Amino acid sequence: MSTLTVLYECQGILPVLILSVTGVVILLLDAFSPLGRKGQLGAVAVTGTVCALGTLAMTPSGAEFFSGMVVWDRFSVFLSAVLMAGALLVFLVSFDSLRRSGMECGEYYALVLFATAGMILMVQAAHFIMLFLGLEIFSIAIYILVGMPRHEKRANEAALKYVLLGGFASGFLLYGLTFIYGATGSLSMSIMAAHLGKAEKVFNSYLLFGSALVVAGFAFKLALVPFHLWTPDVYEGAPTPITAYMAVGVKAAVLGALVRTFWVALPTVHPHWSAFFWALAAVTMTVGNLMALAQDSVKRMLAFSSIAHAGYLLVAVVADSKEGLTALLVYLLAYTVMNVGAFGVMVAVQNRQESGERLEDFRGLAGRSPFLAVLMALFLFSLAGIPPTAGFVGKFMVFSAAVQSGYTWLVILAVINSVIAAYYYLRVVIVVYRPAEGASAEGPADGASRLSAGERGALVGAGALTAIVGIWPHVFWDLARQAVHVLF
Amino acid sequence: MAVPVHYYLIVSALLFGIGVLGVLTRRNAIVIFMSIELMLNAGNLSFVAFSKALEGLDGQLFVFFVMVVAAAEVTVGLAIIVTLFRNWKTIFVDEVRLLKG
Amino acid sequence: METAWVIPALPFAGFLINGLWGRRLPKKFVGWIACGAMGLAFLAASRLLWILLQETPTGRFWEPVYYTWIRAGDFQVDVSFLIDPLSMVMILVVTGVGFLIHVYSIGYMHEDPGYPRYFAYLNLFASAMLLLVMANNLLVMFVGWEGVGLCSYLLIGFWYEKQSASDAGKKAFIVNRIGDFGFLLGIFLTFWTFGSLNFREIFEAALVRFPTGDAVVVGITLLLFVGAMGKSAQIPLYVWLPDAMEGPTPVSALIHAATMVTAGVYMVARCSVLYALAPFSMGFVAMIGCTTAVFAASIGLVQNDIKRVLAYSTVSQLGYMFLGCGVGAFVAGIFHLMTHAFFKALLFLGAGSVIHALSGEQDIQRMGGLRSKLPVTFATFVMGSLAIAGIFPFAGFFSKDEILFETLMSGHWVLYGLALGGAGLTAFYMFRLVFLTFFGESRMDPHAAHHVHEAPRTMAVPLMILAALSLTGGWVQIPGIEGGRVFGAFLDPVFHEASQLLGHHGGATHPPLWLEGALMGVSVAVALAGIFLAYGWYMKDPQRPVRAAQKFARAYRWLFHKYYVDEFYQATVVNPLKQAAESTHQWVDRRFIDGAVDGTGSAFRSLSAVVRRIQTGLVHHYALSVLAGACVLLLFVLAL
Amino acid sequence: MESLSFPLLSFLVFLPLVGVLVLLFVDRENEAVQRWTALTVMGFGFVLALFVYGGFDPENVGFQFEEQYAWIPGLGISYHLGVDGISLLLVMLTAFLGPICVLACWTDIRSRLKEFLVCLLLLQTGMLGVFVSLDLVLFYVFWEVMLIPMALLILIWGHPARRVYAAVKFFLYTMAGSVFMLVGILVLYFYQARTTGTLSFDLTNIAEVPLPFSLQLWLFLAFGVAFAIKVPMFPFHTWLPDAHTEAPTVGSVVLAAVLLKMGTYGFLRFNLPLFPEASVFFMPVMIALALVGIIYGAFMCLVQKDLKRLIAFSSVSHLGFVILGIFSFTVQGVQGGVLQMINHGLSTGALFLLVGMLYERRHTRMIADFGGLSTPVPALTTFFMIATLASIGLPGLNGFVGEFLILLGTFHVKPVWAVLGATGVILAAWYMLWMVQRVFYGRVVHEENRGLLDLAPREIGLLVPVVVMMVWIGVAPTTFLEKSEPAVAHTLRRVQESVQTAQGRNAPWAMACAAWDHLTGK
Repeated sequence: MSTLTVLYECQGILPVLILSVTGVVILLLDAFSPLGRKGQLGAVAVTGTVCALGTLAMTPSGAEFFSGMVVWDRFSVFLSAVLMAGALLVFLVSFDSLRRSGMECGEYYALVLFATAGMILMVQAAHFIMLFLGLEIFSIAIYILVGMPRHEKRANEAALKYVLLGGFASGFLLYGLTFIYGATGSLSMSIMAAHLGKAEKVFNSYLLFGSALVVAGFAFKLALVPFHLWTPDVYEGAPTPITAYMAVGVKAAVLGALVRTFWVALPTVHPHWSAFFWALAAVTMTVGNLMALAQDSVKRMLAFSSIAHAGYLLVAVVADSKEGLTALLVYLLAYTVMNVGAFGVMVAVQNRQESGERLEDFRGLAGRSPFLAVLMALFLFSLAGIPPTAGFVGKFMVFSAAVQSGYTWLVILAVINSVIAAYYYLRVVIVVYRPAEGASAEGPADGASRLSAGERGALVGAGALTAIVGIWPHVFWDLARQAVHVLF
Repeated sequence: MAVPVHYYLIVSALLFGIGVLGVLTRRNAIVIFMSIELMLNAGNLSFVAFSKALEGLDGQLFVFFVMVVAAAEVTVGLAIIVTLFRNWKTIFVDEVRLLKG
Repeated sequence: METAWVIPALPFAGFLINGLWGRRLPKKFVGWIACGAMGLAFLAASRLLWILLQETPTGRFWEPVYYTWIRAGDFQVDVSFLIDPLSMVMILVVTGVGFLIHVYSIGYMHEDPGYPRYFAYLNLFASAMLLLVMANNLLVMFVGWEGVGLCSYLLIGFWYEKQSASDAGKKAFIVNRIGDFGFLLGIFLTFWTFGSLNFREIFEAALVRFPTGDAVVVGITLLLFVGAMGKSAQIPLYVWLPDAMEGPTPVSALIHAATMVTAGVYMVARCSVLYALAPFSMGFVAMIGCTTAVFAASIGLVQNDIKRVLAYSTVSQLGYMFLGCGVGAFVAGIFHLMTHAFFKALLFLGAGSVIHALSGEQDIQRMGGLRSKLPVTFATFVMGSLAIAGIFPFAGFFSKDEILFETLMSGHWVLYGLALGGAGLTAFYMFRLVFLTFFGESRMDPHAAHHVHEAPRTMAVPLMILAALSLTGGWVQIPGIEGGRVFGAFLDPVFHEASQLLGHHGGATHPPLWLEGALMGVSVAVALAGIFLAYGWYMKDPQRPVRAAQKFARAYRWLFHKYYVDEFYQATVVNPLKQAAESTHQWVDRRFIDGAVDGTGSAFRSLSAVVRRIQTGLVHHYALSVLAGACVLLLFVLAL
Repeated sequence: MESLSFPLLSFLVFLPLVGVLVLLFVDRENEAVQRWTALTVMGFGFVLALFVYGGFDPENVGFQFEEQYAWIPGLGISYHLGVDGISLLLVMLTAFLGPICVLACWTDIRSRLKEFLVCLLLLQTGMLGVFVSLDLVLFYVFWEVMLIPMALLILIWGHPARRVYAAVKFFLYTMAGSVFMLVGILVLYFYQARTTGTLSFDLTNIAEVPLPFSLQLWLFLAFGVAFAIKVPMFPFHTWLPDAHTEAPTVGSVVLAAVLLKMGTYGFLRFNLPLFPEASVFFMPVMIALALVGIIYGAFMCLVQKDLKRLIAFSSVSHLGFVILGIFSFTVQGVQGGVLQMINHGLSTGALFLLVGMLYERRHTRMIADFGGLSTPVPALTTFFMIATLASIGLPGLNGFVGEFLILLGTFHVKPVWAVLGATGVILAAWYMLWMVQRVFYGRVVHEENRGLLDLAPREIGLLVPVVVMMVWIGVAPTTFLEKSEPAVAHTLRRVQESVQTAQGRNAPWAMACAAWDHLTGK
């Protein structure tokens, strides 16, 4: 292959390339820069991600690259944009928390970049090998990130659990892929689709058996209920910015892959699955919300709330229509923004006080810094799905798609769940706005000034996006619609 | 006379079963890792079997990637187990249960 | 005629001025404004009367319409007045007696700190009463109806420091509200049957559409009568009037004797056509009137508070008015209403000056021998008593006698007998009051006795005027002689349709003269007997009532405690309602509904506590759950 | 319906938001500037509302001052505002009470004044938005937006005792109801999309689509639950006393005067026109609940020890009247209901303002702590007396006109309902006058009451406009009634037509027809 074609091929995976190169550069810089001045590494990471985001502006050709391995269409552009936005916010949020917890090292940024690259690959994958590779790249990167604070017992435990169970689930996924390969004769999605299209029901038992195991693998990564037990422990153990990143990035990537496998690769299979997804969504939402009710640590509560949101996302998948997938994408965007925002506020609180995970640490926050309190309230109300916020728009679109496809009862269950969710989100808001007994209600009003540049950027950015998606959702709705158009 | 495909499949299924049982029963983190490797290799075996049955190279190609991934995963896993041991002084999984509830 | 709105507007202006700036104006000025407003209203009323008299008898009615009050769909009510002989009589009574009582109040309430507030409320009452009387449709009348109810609440509870006063005010308002509840339902029924609330339209439609005794008309009349029972304190709803004596005495005179309580009688008279169409209601009104008359008179016998005796006498006299209307003699009823306004106001004001003189003492057992000390009050009080007892030249004789006569003529033998007995009782308790208060040796405690003083001029003059009216009031309606029925002639056109329906054409055919003379003799004899009996019991042998009380101890106790009606209501209505409210609050609101709400909350909480236990923290369990999930998936796939 | 070049309604709705933005830049210390900005914004809002009132032509039955811009065209959601006879009066009430509320909390709120005013202005936007939005989703957004500031008002500035419980209960109760409405909106939207092919949440389009009877039942219940909780009707009322008692003065004024009206407005705007047959089918149930609400509310008032809880329960009773009026399906009844919404806003608003003033002086709400207040504070007593008389429906004041029309309309349908409803009038007199007696009359028992200072000029200036409005509606109600009459008559005619056409259509319909024949037969 002449260099020209290589260059042409690279155009398909440009963002992945940029991110990886930035990662490598950061590692090199890290090796040479003295201990004190690690700050600019974060800046380099941010610039790298911004450039990658820039490349998305070019209109994707929708062609396949590297002989069918990777496809660069609107769908992958939208999801990559969401992933990179998430990564960007995580970088901004984690500047101060790294300095505070002494993890000031280049590897952190490099690993997050590599993980993001892996996720984008997975979303772009048009071939199951690439899908599996992307999955493993970001999983392994995140295993390390979770275990990054070596001297913390909880982080070690979290990392161990994540590694063991992650590997276990990948085993299932792989085993499932073998059977799908066996049934369809190829691992490339387009060929599979063609094969299934014309072949009559051959090896269908292998096909269904394989798809079942693949669903199990994906369900583990998405933390759907029977497979979700690892999530709270790992989220609680990991450093907060990483928890934010995991909660947001992994979901987007795996859902992208799920949609591709079932809508592009195995079109005939997924109608059978909607009944099961229906049950999975219902159980995930309910258990996620119920577990969150009983938590007294905000971090663990947000972990369970992310499980519940996985349930809402699954409702969009159940809807199994063009509107459903559009709603899925918009919801992913909204969820990314508000979730990272909420975790960002937690990080900001942690930077101010020695601990920011327990509910008690938030008591009287409004007195100490009203700016953080307002943002926290905005993110929590958005997570609860109260209008003019992104959360409401996401939920509204998902529910309307589900009702359109006739799953009214699932929507009613989802709606009741969001009332339960509203309770524990409101509980946090109450604690934030209740003056701490004893402490004077009128604490030193510091406003945004004491927040560091990074934190302020991240939180204001996330807050603005939450409001914008909430008030003018049409722009994002159109983008999502075109993105989904590609799949049908 | 080629060995029919489903013989291999049965062997790989057995391997996979042993791997899963290993993960469920053993208390030592390292042994759990080995069982995970076992499961992955069961996958490899069935891939090769299918690839031969379908005379396609995709399967075998996949095997290489799986091996690479397995290797990467083991290194990271062992690193984590080492750090865990340094703090917890144990690698028995059932003793490591600080995070719960 | 167009400026009829001036009459209610003047007192209302008085209310506004005194209400808003009363405290800042000098006391004298406040008094002048209030009395001036009433006086001017009276002059305007008499001017209106003068214009009315110019008209031919049948054409004597005007209906000035001012503006549309409420319009919703086909329901429309205008604020408009109806000036006809009936309302003219009422306006004159209200403004005339009202003016006298205002003048009297200047003296009576002089030292009271709430002086401007008192006059403001009194003026507001006058304007509300005038609105009631001049209303051209049931709804505007209802506005006046509740307006006077409000003023009676404010005035009864005027001395709001006194717990009993504010209780009495609240009781008056709520009992009135129960009556108004019936009145309101009557209004609804009227509107949905006749499509309008205007008196003339209702009567014309009723005459055309409904045969006598039609169920709907009976319904309407009975419901309206419930309102009248509440307002005019008849049998079931009279309990508030005796307690209303907590208010200042001029208030009792104006509101609870002369004007407000007669609103019910006026309403029945105004709807005479409807009542004529419903003989059953007429009978019911008569029966209620008569029983109330006798019932209240019997209680009046044993009361010791001077104002309570007069209150029960008012209830009894109102019974007579309703009896009059009930037997079809609307003219007699209204005539008795007018004369009763004169002598009952006189009696109350007289009692007021007695109380004023004894600086607050109201119990007649601690009075006596005031004849020499309060000559003017004594003279006027006796004239009032003679009038109410129905002795010949006085107004009471003519009006009560006509009612008795009409009751007999319309064939109600039993009611006539009872009414006659009632008249006797009235004479007895009135003169018991007179003898105990003014005659015999003084039982006053020495401290109050030595500075008893005669009422000042502002109080004495109204007494004298009212005494004169009590004497001459009856002469406008002398039966038997030609042209004697001046008052009857004036009112006949109003009740023309009603009397035609009832068959007898307005007293035109005179029963034989001797019968009328004989009946007059009988009623005077009964009255005189009552007086001598009272003389016998309380003057000649003061110990006799004490002995009688011991002999008929039980009967005395029942009478003295007003047949325990108040306690009965308290036990059967008020307390059970309160108890029901308390229990529903505890059970339904607290435990049942709130319980359910908080219950669901805590149910979710406990459910989450259970679900939480799955999170054991052991990797094995997590791996097991992953495997379990995968197995469920496989089962699902097999099931496909 | 001419659509003005000048978007008057959008200005009216979003003016308070401008106030919020201005407030953000005012620094926290000088509270005077904050108060005056809020007051001017609210005052200007009222002036705008007067423009709307002036320009409103009652004869034209359709929506006026309409504005329609695409919001999410993909899903058929448009930013569609408009006002008609029914919503005009409620918009005026909200705008009228805006400045009064700001004035009322002049000295009352000490801590975090800026956030308080921001919440108040957000609330104002939410409420105005609800009354003028004609797009189902826009209506739902404003409906929920109004939830957060109100919950925060109770939570942060409420009385410390049970404010958290009250705020949470209020928030979850209302959200639980409105969430079912969301499902209802979606089902309605997709049914309409399937039958007519056009995607639109617009009220006017959806109103044209005749719905099958069974679907109407479900949707009536879905919408009905949300509105019944908001009214509040009998079984769903337990959040009201807690929310009212624990809220700060201004909070309870706004809660009572406007927030409760959203439920009844919702019934009138959505349930009646969109689901006519179901509305008639549920008439007996709704009337029964209304009557129970009236009598039950009155009973509860008899035993309350806390002044604010008593007034809160009286609101339950008054709004039971409004529901009675609306579901009598007679022009008089519905007109009475619409007017009673305004009356209740004025009289209960005034009562809460006065109780707030009492609380500012005595820092207690228990009736037992008062007694004989008439001597130390006569002005407050007179105003309280006027407000009480208005609320128990004394003729000549506003309460009577509304209650009379409601009972008149209900009597036409079934006299026994009117009789039961009218008992509410007696009970109202009982518990209100008993309360007035315990608080204002009798001798001054507690020493603290002796030294109370009477109303300040600010407070009088606050109450006079409310009293003037009470007397105006009492004496000349036609000025307001004729504004809403055409719209009410139009809605009822629509209900009647669709009931007529539906009669032949499906079997389970017999009950509803019987109810309707009975109605029109009289």
